[in-house]
This record gives sequence, structure tokens and C-alpha cells, in this order.
Amino acid sequence: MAVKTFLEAIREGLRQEMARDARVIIYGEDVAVRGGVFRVTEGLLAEFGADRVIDSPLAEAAIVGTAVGAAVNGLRPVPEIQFADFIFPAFNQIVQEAARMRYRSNNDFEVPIVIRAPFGGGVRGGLYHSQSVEAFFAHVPGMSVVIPSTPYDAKGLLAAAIDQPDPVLFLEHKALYRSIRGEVPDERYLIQLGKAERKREGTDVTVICYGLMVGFALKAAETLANEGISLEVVDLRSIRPLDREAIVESVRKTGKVMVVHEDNKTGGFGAEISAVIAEEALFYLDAPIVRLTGLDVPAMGFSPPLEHAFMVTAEKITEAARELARF
Amino acid sequence: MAVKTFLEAIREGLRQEMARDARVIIYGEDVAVRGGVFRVTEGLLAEFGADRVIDSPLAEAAIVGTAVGAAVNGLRPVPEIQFADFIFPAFNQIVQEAARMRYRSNNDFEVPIVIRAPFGGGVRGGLYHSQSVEAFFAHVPGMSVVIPSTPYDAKGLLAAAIDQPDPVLFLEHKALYRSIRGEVPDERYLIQLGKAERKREGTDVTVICYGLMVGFALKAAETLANEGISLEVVDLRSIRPLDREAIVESVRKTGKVMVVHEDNKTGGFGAEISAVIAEEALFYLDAPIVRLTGLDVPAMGFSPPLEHAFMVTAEKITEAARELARF
Amino acid sequence: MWASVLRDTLSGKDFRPVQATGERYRQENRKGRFGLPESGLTPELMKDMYYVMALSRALDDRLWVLNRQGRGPTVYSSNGHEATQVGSAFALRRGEDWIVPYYRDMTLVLAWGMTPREVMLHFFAKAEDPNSGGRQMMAHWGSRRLHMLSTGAVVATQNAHAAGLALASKILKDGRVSACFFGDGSASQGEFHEALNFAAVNKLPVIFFNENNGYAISVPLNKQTVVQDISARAAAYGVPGIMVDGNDPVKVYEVTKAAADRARRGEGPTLIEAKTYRFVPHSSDDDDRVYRSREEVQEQKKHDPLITFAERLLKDKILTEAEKTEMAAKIKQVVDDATNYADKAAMPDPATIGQYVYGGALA
Amino acid sequence: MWASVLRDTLSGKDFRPVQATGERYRQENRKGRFGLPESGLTPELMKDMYYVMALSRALDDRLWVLNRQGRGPTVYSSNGHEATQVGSAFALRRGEDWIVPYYRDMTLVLAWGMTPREVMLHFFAKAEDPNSGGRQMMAHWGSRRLHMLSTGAVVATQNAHAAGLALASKILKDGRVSACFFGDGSASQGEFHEALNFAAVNKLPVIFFNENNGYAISVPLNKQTVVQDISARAAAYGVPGIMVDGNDPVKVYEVTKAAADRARRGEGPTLIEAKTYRFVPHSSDDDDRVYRSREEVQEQKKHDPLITFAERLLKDKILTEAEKTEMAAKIKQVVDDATNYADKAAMPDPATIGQYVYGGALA
Ligand SMILES: Cc1ncc(C[n+]2csc(CCOP(=O)(O)OP(=O)(O)O)c2C)c(N)n1
Ligand SMILES: Cc1ncc(C[n+]2csc(CCOP(=O)(O)OP(=O)(O)O)c2C)c(N)n1
Ligand SMILES: [Mg+2]
Ligand SMILES: [Mg+2]
Repeated sequence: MAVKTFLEAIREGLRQEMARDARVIIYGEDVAVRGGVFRVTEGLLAEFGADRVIDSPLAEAAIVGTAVGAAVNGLRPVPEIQFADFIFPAFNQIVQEAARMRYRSNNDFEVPIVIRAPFGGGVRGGLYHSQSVEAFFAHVPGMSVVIPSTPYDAKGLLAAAIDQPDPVLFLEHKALYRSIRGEVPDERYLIQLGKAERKREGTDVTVICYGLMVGFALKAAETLANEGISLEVVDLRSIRPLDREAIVESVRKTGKVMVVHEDNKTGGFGAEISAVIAEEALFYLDAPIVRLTGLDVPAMGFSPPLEHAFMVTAEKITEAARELARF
Repeated sequence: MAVKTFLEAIREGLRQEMARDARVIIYGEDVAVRGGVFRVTEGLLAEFGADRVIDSPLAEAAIVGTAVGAAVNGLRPVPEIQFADFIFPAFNQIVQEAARMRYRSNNDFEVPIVIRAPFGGGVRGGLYHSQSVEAFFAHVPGMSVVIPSTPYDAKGLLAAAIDQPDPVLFLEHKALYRSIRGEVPDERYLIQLGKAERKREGTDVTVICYGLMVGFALKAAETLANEGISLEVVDLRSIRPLDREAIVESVRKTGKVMVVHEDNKTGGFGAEISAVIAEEALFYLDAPIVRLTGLDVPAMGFSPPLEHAFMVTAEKITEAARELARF
Repeated sequence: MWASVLRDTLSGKDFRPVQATGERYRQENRKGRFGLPESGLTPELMKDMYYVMALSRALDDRLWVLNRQGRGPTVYSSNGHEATQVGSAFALRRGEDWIVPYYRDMTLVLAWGMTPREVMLHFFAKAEDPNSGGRQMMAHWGSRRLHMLSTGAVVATQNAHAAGLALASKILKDGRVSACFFGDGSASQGEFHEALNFAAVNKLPVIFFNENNGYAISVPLNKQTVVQDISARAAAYGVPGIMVDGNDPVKVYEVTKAAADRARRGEGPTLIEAKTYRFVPHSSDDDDRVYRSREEVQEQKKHDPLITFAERLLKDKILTEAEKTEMAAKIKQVVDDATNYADKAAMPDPATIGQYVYGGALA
Repeated sequence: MWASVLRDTLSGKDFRPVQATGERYRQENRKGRFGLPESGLTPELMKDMYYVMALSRALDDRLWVLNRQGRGPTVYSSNGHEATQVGSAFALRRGEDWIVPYYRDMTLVLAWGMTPREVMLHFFAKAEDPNSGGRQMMAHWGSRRLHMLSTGAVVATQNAHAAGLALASKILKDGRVSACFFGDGSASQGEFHEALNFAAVNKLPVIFFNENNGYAISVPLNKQTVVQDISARAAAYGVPGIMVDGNDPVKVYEVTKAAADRARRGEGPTLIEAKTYRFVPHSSDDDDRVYRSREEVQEQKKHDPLITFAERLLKDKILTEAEKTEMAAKIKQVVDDATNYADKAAMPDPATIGQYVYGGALA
């Protein structure tokens, strides 16, 4: 057991999976010699060689498309998309090819790939280096979408994602990379996809969230505890598969729900969470379901005032949760 | 005023817009000489010439990407994507470029394009000629997504879409093209985007829907009327902008809501409708919000039993609405 | 070994992939006898080639009849492309190498080991359809057993898949070659270029096989691109670009064989362009009279590979008229059998609709 | 006319697009004097070119200082690309033709009429930033006034935009040429090919201008593609592919002028590849020592266009030492002015965050 940053936990997870399974390869733009623009894959080229850690041409559709083929022919590719904002040229390969392969072939083929992509804002990335893209992919049957919030979860979820014989989008919030640390076991462990974790127990308001927002919600819970308001924080960890039971269970207890994400509101994944509750736990609700999310503008601005106005923060969660508790 | 099919109404709308505004051009695969694979653009090449009705190379990203540039430099392109299932190679150009252009340039540039795409199933199209793609685009600030259900609406919405100085995705359900007819005024008229229409008044259950589903819902309403169950059918007509008022107003009246679409359930646009209701009209609800949608499988199968098992039909709506009314 | 095609396609029985057949080819080769280089093509194999071509044409004719009678859904034909497809398939190691077919490729998949029954099961979208269990529209081929990767409908995606298959082969050193097939229209997609470039940089054992029939549905090649030879694109990537007469199955065989050998030697990808023609509309939903003259089609039919190859085999005494007649009778029987078998086969159970979205822990 | 760059950039005052300047160029041209073809380049213009290059370098240096002092955000440099960018900009009709710049193109946008104040306002993301009102990260240029299309960060999307601008020009017969700029890495994107092909088929008045600096962040060109000349891709599309020394602004000017003339004559697109080098890391967040040696960078700096072009102008007596010194002083003043102006300028009002998502009826 060692204390690691979020980034180190991911690197350690990759290293461990590559060491135990020769089929795991890594590729993408700048991942080999440079070790990735965020340094996540640093050292892997030296350890595993140029056959398994590959600097690819600048072409996302080819990165994912070749990963599909390589997976079919026996490898377990873990391609990296340099920023989630640049995943869209590969959208067709992910949504139409990777995610539909098993179904369309009636189970003849499977595509075990894990697409890693740094996402999210609050890091002065502006419109094209801050986006949250999870909702697009969580809508796609055949896909899994994993979004860890702690170093421990990151490593365990990554191992489970690589273990899963279907495409997984593994989203790493950039603002977490070096900002949080936590205990991470040295040995390999798997955290099952589709299992939420109650990161804090509470009784007044349920906050449903994932990724960077989890830490913010916990901070808000801390603040509000002093005011006698008790928040329950549910970290989804993966949004597809979605842990409906965990959501419904918490709603039944608190009767008040706030869904928090950084992505745009309309059609964001928060809508699905609301819909699940409206389907399965409607009569336990004591207040309208609140969605606290990024604004419905194309993406967050680069200028600090614009970025701040867009981002969901611990303060905004605190405020909204306080109001909801008083409803 | 003449009776026209859905397809004829769209063709007439295109013809009229092209005749009144020389900036309107049409292009895409097989749209000129062939008049489109569904014959929507038939006759336009002869009438407007090869400069304005262009057979393009087989490259969706280039079709949309060049439309963006052409729009900036003074045209009003109406590109066609041959089937909505093939829009994904252009996903980046639509979502990241067309839809963000006004915002990222602080209003310096605008992209008035209307992307027409046939979509939807029940026509033996199988996995790749039946898809519903609206949810992906309705999540994108800067986009409009229009889905008409009648010949009258199709023509009026098309004119409004071409009038709108931002990108519009205009989705035409293939099963409607030749199956429905209706009165269509000869003169030009605009139906404002973002205005739902109550296609039938009722008191027991609100069915919120769009496109092909509207006719199915009306049929269900007819059937259930005989059983003394009164359905209100709200046709959204555009899902972005979304007519929240119309939704909330109807929910307040009936207290029971069923959201119907053909697209996959999880993360489908129905989730957003549920979420809006859970936010704005929760305490008017007398029953959980029902989503009757396509299943959470990659897309509908080609074989008739599989297609039928996937598709939402008038019968399935009738059944689910009956059950909801009895709740 | 290829004589087994005859048996397989007749019986519809399970096909067992045969490993490494190159040695066998070399042994059977009779250099110079037919003016061929040492490509491994024997008279026996050429007869098999012709058989598959004739079988494919007959099967295709039947599909159109079924469609026109309202008994079958949309048809996508390889009608006209038979030589191209049979020539390339025979040059690869069936069941060991990977092919990633195009929807135009019924002849290819027959040559690769799919039986007429299986094709018909796919056409009728029956539960037994080995390509997709009736889930996909006709001509979306795929079979793990045959090493034929499943394809969707979005054109040119298969090019990256083939490069990826080859990437794994290179890393795993499994000696396999991957070949993807695509049309002239598909070459306008950016992914074709991305895949070719990716394969070139990594020297992957892959063949990009372009079937240039001059049209993408209604759009003629001169509206699709300026340079009418798709193979010209190869030079920009440092890859050999080879043009071949797609009506000559032997020439197609030779260039494909050379490309496969090159790939197996670790020298990287090859782009092959076979000039061909489609004699029928794009699909049974299309009407090609709108966009091309009957004269043009008639002119092209003079080079119908089915006729010209038969003539050549007869002339070279590889095939006799009697054999040809016998073959035709066999083919009719096979096509009837396939039609009847598939017609009677069960539809997919709607209860299976939710199956195979996920595997592993999420299944 | 280009002398106005000097005034504009000094004063920061509004730039008025000048229509059709070709005639003027032709009048001022002194054929043969500098061994140039009849390209329209005058000593006066060459001096202006040098001024913009020197201005850009100085401004860039300042950006790095601001970043390293923690006073400014991420820098994207044109450092090393000055000759390439100034040469191409000067060959087009400023404010009338369209450019679609790359993030690497600060020199280009300065040459195109953006003032140092405007660049600094953009860098500091202030409300007055004419590119995006502080919404975009540095180097996402755009200005309707200047006919410079706004760009995002996803590389190679701008190529299709340029083809589209040119499609409108062809249909509207507005006489404009559009030029997009992109890197060697970007050429691996499928959209580069799609756009080139689309433009070629439709004979569009567009220039695809590749700035080949041999790296895409850390990835060297030989891992990006096999053929090291991006211009080689043109042949496949029936388009001229021209390679030019990107360190020589006059040569770049000439080939760009020729391409623009060709476009205006209705003969279609041209792909230009300027070989250049970036002397600094990819951005201020990058550390280029990981992927290229200091020796390599030093070697390349021997061809620093800022130095070699100054030497040439001095030798040809187009520029005097005194003028050069005066220019440097002016530039310092301009850069100080821009920095101070932008530093003091207001941040965007957060209340404006919801503005300009839609226009028209939906605004
Ligand atoms: C990305 C994409 N866009 C559009 C289509 C619709 N479509 C199906 S086939 C076809 C033409 C393909 O032409 P080509 O590649 O030349 O193949 P051919 O049919 O001539 O063999 C088109 C446009 C598609 N399948 N995929
Ligand atoms: C589609 C996409 N993928 C990845 C990136 C991240 N990225 C930014 S610049 C760059 C390298 C670009 O190299 P090149 O085109 O050669 O331009 P240069 O910086 O060398 O001028 C990369 C990979 C991006 N902007 N867009
Ligand atoms: Mg073709
Ligand atoms: Mg570069």
C-alpha cells in the first residue's frame, strides 16, 4: 500500500496490467517517447518496448479503428485520446463499430478495448480542452463509461475495464491528476463496473455525482454538516452500466436528490438519473430533482471569469444543497 | 392548398426556399442526378442547375465541413446525409465546429446550415439503416434538432430551419415519407422552432412524442377513447429548442405522462423530458413517468421478429397508456 | 485444397479452416504451363475459381428473382465483380488470413468458405444466419470461424479494422495477412487514408483491396475524384499501388498473391485497385437507368468475367463443355437447396433481442 | 498598401479591408531587380515582411516571458515559422481573401492585419479580444472583419472550412481565394484528404498550406508518415503539390501568389508545403528536450529566417542598419504598448456567458 496521486494510480494500473498480460498494448499521440502530454504513460515505453507502447499518427479514427481490429485478432489495446475534446473524429468508430460489433455479429466477435481520455475543466483549457463528453457515450448500448474519482477507484476500475471484453471509455478528470492523493494497494484488484459507492452517508439530501464532482460534494457535505444539514454522496463510478439500485436506495432514504455534473445540462447524463428516479422512486421524492450542471453553452470559456461562471464548484454545490435541504 | 405526402411536402419546401433565395444550395451523395435515394430532391437539379444541386464525393465530414465554410462565405447550404446512420463521420464537424462557431467567435461568425437526414426504422433497414440519432445532437448547445410528424409541419419547419442562422439537424422519418398525406398550403409559411403542438386534447394521460410516434400515439388515443381513456398527444416538433411550457402545461392537466420515442432508452431524449418534469412539475404527477422507447440494444435487427420486438408501435403505446391510465 | 470449395458449397456442411497452405500451392504449381509466374495457381484451382464465380452469379440471380417476387428483401449484388473477388480470395490463406469484406462481396465470401445455404440464411435473415443471426441486412458479412470480420454499413471503417488486425499479427507474429475490400466511393472517406497511412508507417501485413466499378450508387467516379485510379493514392504513403484488370481472375490472383507475400515478408501494406463494373443496379431498391445509359452497361457486359473466363478455360482445355454443363447443373441444385433450406429455416426468436449487447461480467 | 501594416500595428486602430489589390501589386512591381518573377513584390513590401516577422518574434518572446513570470497563460508560438507565414499572407488579398489559420500562426494573423494589441488581448483572454472575446485559449484566431475564419482546436477541420469558403466563392463568383494552414501532423487526419479531394473535384479556389516542421508535438514525421513530403499527397487528387523552403519568405510569397492566381483563374486548388522548423517547445506546457536533441535545434537555428532574411535585405540594400535599429525600437514600443493595453483591459463579464449560443429567432 502506498500513497499515490490519481495520475500515479492510473500509471501503476497500466503498468500492472501490461506486466501480467502481454496482450495489453498502449498507443496514441505522444504516449511513447513523450509519455503522454500529461505524463500518464511515462516509463512504459522503456519497460515494455516499442511494440507495445506506440506513438501513433495524429488520427483518432485510425487509432480507435485499428484498436478494434487489433482486439479482434487477439490483443487488448488501451488507446489514448489525448484530450476527450478530440474524441469526436473517432465517434463513428466507437459508437458504430466498437460498440455494435458483438451485437451485429451475434456474439461472433468482441472488442475488448479501453479508450482512455483526459476530460473536464477548471484547468484553463477553454472550449476545446475542458469538455465533458460522457453523455454521448453513455447513450450507446454496448459501451461502458467509467469515471473514477479517487486514486484507489481509478486503479481498480482500470483493471476491471481492461478485463471487460467490450469497449470501455475510461474518462480521467484532468483536475484530479495531481491534485488528489490516496492509499492504493500494490497488488492488483478489480472494482466491478456498475457498482456505485456511497462516499458519505447522510440523511437530508442525496448528491449523485462522479469524477471531480465527488470531491466537491464531499467538501460541500463537510461545510453543511456544520449547519446541521446531512448530505449523502453517491459516487456512480461508472455511468454505464448504471447502478440503479444504489440511486433508488439513497433516494428512498433522503427523499431529496441533487444530480451534479460538469457537462451541459440539457441531455446530459443527469437527465437519465432523473428519469430513473421518476420511474422507480417517484413517490419517495419530497422535492423536485435538482440538476446542478455546466451551463447550456457550447463549453466553458478560457477567461477565468467565464470558466468560473461555467464550472460547478464545491461552493455552488453547498449553496444548492442547502436550498434543497430547506425545501 | 394541396394534399401532399410527407416527402412531397419536404421537396416542395426545398423547391420554394431555393426559388426565393439564391443562396440556398443542396448537396450530398446522390442528391442531384439521382434526386436522392428516397427521391426527395428529385427535379431540383433540372430546376436550379448543377451549381446549386451538387452530387458530392462520399465523405460526410467533408459535406458538413464544407457547408460550414460555404455558410460563412454567404450561402445557405442544405446538405443531405443519406441516412442518419451515416452522420457519425461528420459528428465532429457538426458538434465541434458548426454548433460552436457562433459562441467561440463571440458572435463574429454564424453557420446557417440545415442538415437533412432520413432516420428511423420499421422499414427493414436493420442496424445501419434504422437508427434514431436525435439524442446525440439535442445535447449540443448551438444545435437545433427538428423532427416533423406531418406534411404540413415538415414544410413549415423546414422553412423556419433554413431561416435560422445556426445549424439545424432536420430529421425526416423514413416510414413517413410515403405513408402519410395531408393538406399543405402552396404559399411559404414558417413554423417557429421550439413550439410544440398539442395534436390531440385529452385529460387522463399525456403522451409526449415526435416524428413517426405522433401518428402512432394518435391511433392509440383513438383506440383508448373507445375505452373511455382520454389521451393528450403533445408533438414536440423540435426537441432542441424544447417547448418546456407545453410539456409542463399538459402534465399539470393530466398528471400522468408517457414519453415515447424510437431511440434507445438510456440517455435518450426521453430522459431530458422526464428530468424537466421532475424539475418543474413534480408535484403534479400522479404516477411515475413512463418511458416507452426502443430497447437498450445497439439498434433494431433486420429480421422482422427482431425489428418488431424493437419498434414502438401504436399497439405498444395503447397498452402502456392503458396501464398508466389505470395507475 | 480449393477443390473442397466444391464440396463445402454443395453440402453446406461445416467448414474447417486449413492452416498454412502456401507449401501446397508451391508443390502444385506448374510454372509456365499457362504463361503464369510461379503463383501457385493450378488448373484445378482455376476450375474451382470458375465454379465459385458461376455459383455466385447463379445465387445472385436467384436473390433478384426472390426479391422481385416479393419473397426476399433488398439484394446487394457482386454481379460483375466475380473475377475480382474470386481472384483475391484464392490468393490468401483461407480461414487463416483475415478478410474484411465489403457489402459488394458475395463472391468473395463464397470463395472464402461461406456456403450458399449460409448466404441464403443471411439473405432471409434467419436465426441460423452465421453472419449476424438475422440481425443485419444482407451483405453485412462476418464469421469468426472463417476469419472474416463482421462489417457494418458505414463505408471505409473496415480499412482501419484490417490495419488493426494486421497490427496484432505483427505484434503476435502469427503470420497472418489481413485484407479489406472497399469501393471507389469509399476511397473518398478520410478513414481510408488514415488506415493506409497507419499501416504504411507501421509496415503492417495488410492489403487494401479497392474494387473500382466507376460508381458510388449514382455518382460516377469523375464526380468522386479527379484522378481516376484509386491506386494512385498509394504513392503518397510510400506503399505500392497496383492496378489490375478486375475481369481477369488470374491477374487479380497474381497481384494479390504478390501483395500477400510482400506482407508476410514484413514489407508492409499494398494498395490494389481492380477495375471492374457492376452489371446490375446498386441494390434491388435502385434504378440505374437514371444515371447510366443502357449502351454503357451493354458495352461493359462484353467483358463479363463469367463469360470470358469460361471461354479461356475452355480454350486452354482446363474445362470441358461437359464439365461446364455438369457444373451448371450442380449449381442449380446447390442454389435450389440453399433457397429451400433457408426458406424453411426458423426466424430469430424475438426473445433473443437483448442478447449479446455485452459479454464478460456485464453479459 | 502593405506599408499600412506598420501603421496599423503601431496604432492598434481599426483595420479597413482593402479590396482587390492585384493591380497595385502589378504597378509597383520591378521585374528582375531582385531576381524575382513578376510577382509584385517590391522592396517596400519586403521591408514590411521583415517588420512583421521581427514584430511577431518579439511579441512571441514577450508571451513566453509573461508565461514564465506566471503572468500569462499557455503560449502557442509561431517562433521559427515566421517566413512561411509572412510570405503566404503577403501573397493574398488581405481582408478580401479568406484565411483559416492554424494555432501555430501568430505571424500569419499579424501579417493579415491583426494588431499586437489584439493578439495580447487574446492571449490575456480579455473582453476586447476580437478573436473570441476571451472565450478561447490563445491561438484560436478568427475575425470576420479581417476575413479570417475562427478555428477550434480539432486539427484539420479547417481544411474543409476553407474548401467550403471557396465553394461559396465559386458559386457567388466573388473572386476570393481561401487559404487554410495546417501542420504535418494534421495531414494524417482523414479530413485533410476529404477536403483536398472535394476541392479538386469541384475546382475550388483554395490553397491548402502545409507548415511542415517535422513534428507533431513529440511525434517526428517519420512516425507520422512514410513519405516525408506532405506535398506528395497532391498528385493523387490531380492537384499541384508544391514544396518550398519555408525559411525564405520571398519564395513562399511566390508560390503562394502563383497558387492564388491559379485559383482565381478557376483552375482549382493547390497544395503547398513549406518546410520549416519550430525553435521552441510545442507550447509553454511542453518540454521538447524529451523528444529532440539540443544539437538538432541548434543546427536548425542556423537557418533562422529572422536572421537570414535580415542579412539578405541588408546585403541587397533594401534595409539599412539604421532602419533595422529603428524598427527594433518601434517594435519594442509596440510590444510594450500591446502588453500594457491588454494587461489593463477588462475581463469578460461573467454575465455574458450565455450570449451568442444562438442567433436569429432563437437568440
Ligand atoms: C459513410 C457512408 N455514407 C453513405 C453510405 C450509403 N451508401 C451505401 S453504398 C454507397 C456507395 C458506395 O460506393 P462504392 O464505395 O463505390 O461501392 P460500390 O457500391 O460501387 O461497390 C453509399 C453512398 C454508407 N453506406 N456509408
Ligand atoms: C484531432 C486532434 N487531436 C489531437 C490534438 C492535440 N494536438 C494539438 S497540436 C498537436 C500536434 C499537431 O502537429 P502539427 O499538425 O504538425 O502542428 P505543429 O504543432 O507541428 O505546428 C496535437 C496532437 C488536436 N488538437 N486535435
Ligand atoms: Mg463503386
Ligand atoms: Mg508539425
